[in-house]
Amino acid sequence: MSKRASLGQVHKYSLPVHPIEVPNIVPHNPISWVQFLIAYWKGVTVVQTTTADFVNGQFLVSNDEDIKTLWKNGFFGKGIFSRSEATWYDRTQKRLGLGEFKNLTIEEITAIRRDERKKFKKERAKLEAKQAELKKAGIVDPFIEERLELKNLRDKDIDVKVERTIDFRDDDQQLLVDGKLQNLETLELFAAEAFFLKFALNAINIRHNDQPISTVELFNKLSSSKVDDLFIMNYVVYHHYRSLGWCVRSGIKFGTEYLLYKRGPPFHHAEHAVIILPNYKDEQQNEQVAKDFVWLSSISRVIGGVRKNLIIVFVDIPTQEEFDSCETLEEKFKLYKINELLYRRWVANKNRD
Amino acid sequence: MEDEEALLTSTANPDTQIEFEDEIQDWRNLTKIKDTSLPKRGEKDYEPDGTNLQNSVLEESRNSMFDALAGDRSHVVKQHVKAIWISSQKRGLITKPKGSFLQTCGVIDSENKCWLRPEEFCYLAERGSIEPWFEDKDLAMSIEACYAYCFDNDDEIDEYHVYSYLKRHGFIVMKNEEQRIIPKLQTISPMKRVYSQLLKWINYFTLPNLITNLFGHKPYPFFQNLNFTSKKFTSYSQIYNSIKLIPFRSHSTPSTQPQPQSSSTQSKLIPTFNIWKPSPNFSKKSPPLPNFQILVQNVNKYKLPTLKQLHDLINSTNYQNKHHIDSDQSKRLKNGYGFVLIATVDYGIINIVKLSEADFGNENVWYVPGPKPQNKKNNGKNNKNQNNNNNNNNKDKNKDKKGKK
Amino acid sequence: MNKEEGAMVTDEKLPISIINNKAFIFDLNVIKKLRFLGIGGVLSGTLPTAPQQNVFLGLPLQLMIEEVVWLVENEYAYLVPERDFLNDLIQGLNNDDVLQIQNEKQKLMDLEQNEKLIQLNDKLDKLGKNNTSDETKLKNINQSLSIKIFDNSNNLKNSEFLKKTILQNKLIQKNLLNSLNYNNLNYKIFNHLKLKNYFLAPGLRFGGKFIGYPGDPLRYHAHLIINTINWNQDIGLMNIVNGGRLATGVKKVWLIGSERDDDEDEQEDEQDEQEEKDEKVRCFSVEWAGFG
Amino acid sequence: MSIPLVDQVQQNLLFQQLWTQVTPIKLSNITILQGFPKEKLISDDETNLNKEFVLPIKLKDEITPNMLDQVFKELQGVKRLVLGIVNDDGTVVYYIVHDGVYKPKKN
Repeated sequence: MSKRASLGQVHKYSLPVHPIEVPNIVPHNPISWVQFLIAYWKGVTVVQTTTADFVNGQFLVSNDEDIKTLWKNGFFGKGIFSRSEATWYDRTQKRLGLGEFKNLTIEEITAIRRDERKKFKKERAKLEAKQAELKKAGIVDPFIEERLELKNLRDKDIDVKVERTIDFRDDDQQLLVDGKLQNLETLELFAAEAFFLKFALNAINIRHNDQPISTVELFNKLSSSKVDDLFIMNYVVYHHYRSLGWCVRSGIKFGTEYLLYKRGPPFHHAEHAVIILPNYKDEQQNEQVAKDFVWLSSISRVIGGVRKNLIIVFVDIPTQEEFDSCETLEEKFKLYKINELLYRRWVANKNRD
Repeated sequence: MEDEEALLTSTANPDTQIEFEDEIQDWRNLTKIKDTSLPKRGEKDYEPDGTNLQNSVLEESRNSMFDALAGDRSHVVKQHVKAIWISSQKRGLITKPKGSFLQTCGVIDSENKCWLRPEEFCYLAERGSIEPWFEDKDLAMSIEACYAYCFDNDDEIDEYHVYSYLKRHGFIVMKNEEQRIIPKLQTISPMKRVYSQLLKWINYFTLPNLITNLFGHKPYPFFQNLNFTSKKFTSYSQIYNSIKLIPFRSHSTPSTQPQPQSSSTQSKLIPTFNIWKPSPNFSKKSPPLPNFQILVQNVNKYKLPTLKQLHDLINSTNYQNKHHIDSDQSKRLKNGYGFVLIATVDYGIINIVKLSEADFGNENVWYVPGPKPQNKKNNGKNNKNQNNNNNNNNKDKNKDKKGKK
Repeated sequence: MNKEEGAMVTDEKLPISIINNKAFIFDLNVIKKLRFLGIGGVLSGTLPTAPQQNVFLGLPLQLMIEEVVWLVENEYAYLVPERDFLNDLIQGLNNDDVLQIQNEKQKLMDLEQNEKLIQLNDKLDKLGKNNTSDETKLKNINQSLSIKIFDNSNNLKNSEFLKKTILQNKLIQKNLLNSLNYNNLNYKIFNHLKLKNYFLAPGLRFGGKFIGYPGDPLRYHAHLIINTINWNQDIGLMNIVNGGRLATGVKKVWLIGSERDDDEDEQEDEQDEQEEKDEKVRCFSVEWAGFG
Repeated sequence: MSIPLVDQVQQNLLFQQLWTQVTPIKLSNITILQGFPKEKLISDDETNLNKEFVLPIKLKDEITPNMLDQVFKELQGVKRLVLGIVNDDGTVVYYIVHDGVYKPKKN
């Protein structure tokens, strides 16, 4: 309970831009009006600016404070050695038996669950081997009871209690300097994330070859000037969902472009997965790039398997002339329009009554 | 649980995600299906292991299948219905119509003769309810002959498979012969519109807003040069609204950017069938709006239609509750608005998908902290409620009310 | 292997009905023989004895194009242009033939009538209530006789003869096969896996071109989700991610089937053409590594 | 600061996936990695820990059957390869590619 509250406190802000905190106004209480006005006049919209290096096509944030800021304020970036939040340092401390015992990280809990599942599978394999033997002798299925038990074992929530074991490999020697663990982990932003922080929020400084880089320069590095450039398509979609309040993260694990979280990963599961397709003005061009149903069926199976909603975002692609005639990036982006379709398997049995 | 965990556990047991019909079933279970309850998924083996037991079980399964396939296709003399295939009309003709299937199949003309569409004719013959006859020979047709004569092209055969698939599921299915586009009705009822306008005004005059408005704050920023610090944002809704930039297709103003008429000969797609849920009071003469409309597409021949085609297709649909809008935000996001079904067919294997128009652009989901909690324990709960309220229908209500002083 | 199997398959070529470029089997005996050849097809008709469900379906059986090509190339089957064949068959019937068909039908009904009468008498005798005349009983029995609808037209005169003519007409056979317009790579991969004793089925439901079973799908779970990709075509890493996820989740592998494009191999002597061709097929099996 | 593709996957294997003895090998056109995983890659394997080969590749890169064939040709006798697919958010996902038709794991 208190953990939940504190999580809410840590992630109070959903962008690295914070509104001015003003007190509530009670209409019949003039003092509240005054308080409001004072807070308003004194207040400043806070922008928490961080710094990233743009090297070899990667956006890396190495300053610990910046990493924390980006994660706390809207879940930007991903630890390069972690599933999402940069937790490698803590994890490794624990693994190497350094530092204090802290809460388990997601990665550790997952590892334990997987171990348990493996044990179960081993038992099942044994059982099946036994069964096969008997089958050769012509005896059928004497193990229904045991199998049921196994099923229970599988269905039961796997209890996550751990005793600490230290795992020190030769390869870990290089991590230690004077017996202290070096933090090798940096935070990586994907291109649309970095560009959003720069272009839409102006909350990040991006260095390229140790020199600060402007928004336009960055844009030119990330995109070809072609109107159906993948970066542009991905960016406008990213911007669209971010500006509606979604926490947008990569969907690569499920073979999609993005996953949409309400608030952020620790609060909700991602309910929606996004794939992006172009919609040209020329129908013939659209027919040429049309996807086949089998491809969609495969994606929808994976997404349906994790009970997520699949959104196909068709991005209207302007003509090259329209695009080139725009002076500002803002105008250019406004030429792209988002069209959303939901794609879901329809099961006849479940729609009859 | 983490997403990945969800994947692992949900797929550890493939049964949970694969529908029963998807898998090839053990025909020894067919007898169970006749007792109305679905049989349990038969235990299958990993691979052939060369044991006699396995071979004999396989043989048993095959024989059950062959026996079932050998079952008679027939009806009794008392219920005899003869239907003649009239090639020139592409219709089956029943001169003395009778039978319960008439409730949902065929059209009765002024002479009280019943005309069956090809898929109806073939389906009724296949399930043994009518005896199909040749027109110019005094001879009954076989199922083989029905297939050969009823369908003029490969698409019609795929459509037939979808028709009978849905019929077997108990749906009432009719060809969607309405070749014109049904004009789209107003999506928002007038009352609703007045109401939402009203809310907008009410919100405009809520005090914090009034003040920020008076101080001339314009929510639209200049991108690139944007400097939030020079703006007085007092809530996240202002910040988010200020970064809204990308246009989106909204369900309430769905007109797409004008697309030049393409020279492509691609024909307009129209739903193939209308589908009704089973109903004992169904009147085929004056049917209500269907529950669903479905387009049939062969996956080896057709690709996903273009966006324009899909929009046109969805616009052309007309079915019950088309304009129903969920009051709950998360349901709206998941279910979308207008939809069409597409039956994708791969050699008679049918996979139906629902394509619906979504409109995330009209829904804000940013987190709004609740009022200051009475005590810590209630914190999470309050937030939730607050969120739900906001989700209802008015985004402008999403003003942050910071509970802290 | 089953004892009957050998006898069954060597018998004679099996007819495949081609209707609008689709291939169907309307004869249960042919279906049985195909099953022993490892050709399952898709049952796609309503099962008349259980018409209100979609789990178990009935005749006709629809075949995938690759199955058809395989059967024809291996000389197990031949193609029948169904509509033309039926037109000829029916036009060729004169009034006497039609009468004869009706007589045969009547004979069947008479037999059923007799049987039912005997059954009824037995029953009534046992109950000791057999006091009505046979004529009255027949009136009722006649109402309950069954009108049968046949799967196929094999009972029509000259059906065998006509099919033989079609079988022997090489031009018809060639044209029909060409009209199926099959994709060469898909067929190569089909053939390759068939040689490895896989049973193949359409793949839509698992997001592939085919799915592959290690034996008869009635008894075994599928192992392979099969995709066909040209030698120098991009497989698409996102497709690998997606396909691998899906396949591993349902205990299968995501198979990439391709065919070498290189010309160097061409010079090699062509002793066994079939195998030579198949050696060019190259497969890769993808699964999720279980971490990362 | 700069992390080229191969280093990126190498570090990910070493420090996130906890593989050991991860070293690059140069093939004629590309560099791949070899090393030992934390646990058996395939639970049905008979030997305890096998040396595995990892091909680092960017998600947006092309991969063709021809390319896979080339890698297997150069790694004579190796029956499987791991693709280390690098996304632009720094995620590396791993997929096993078996040479030929491979039966899925029984469990």
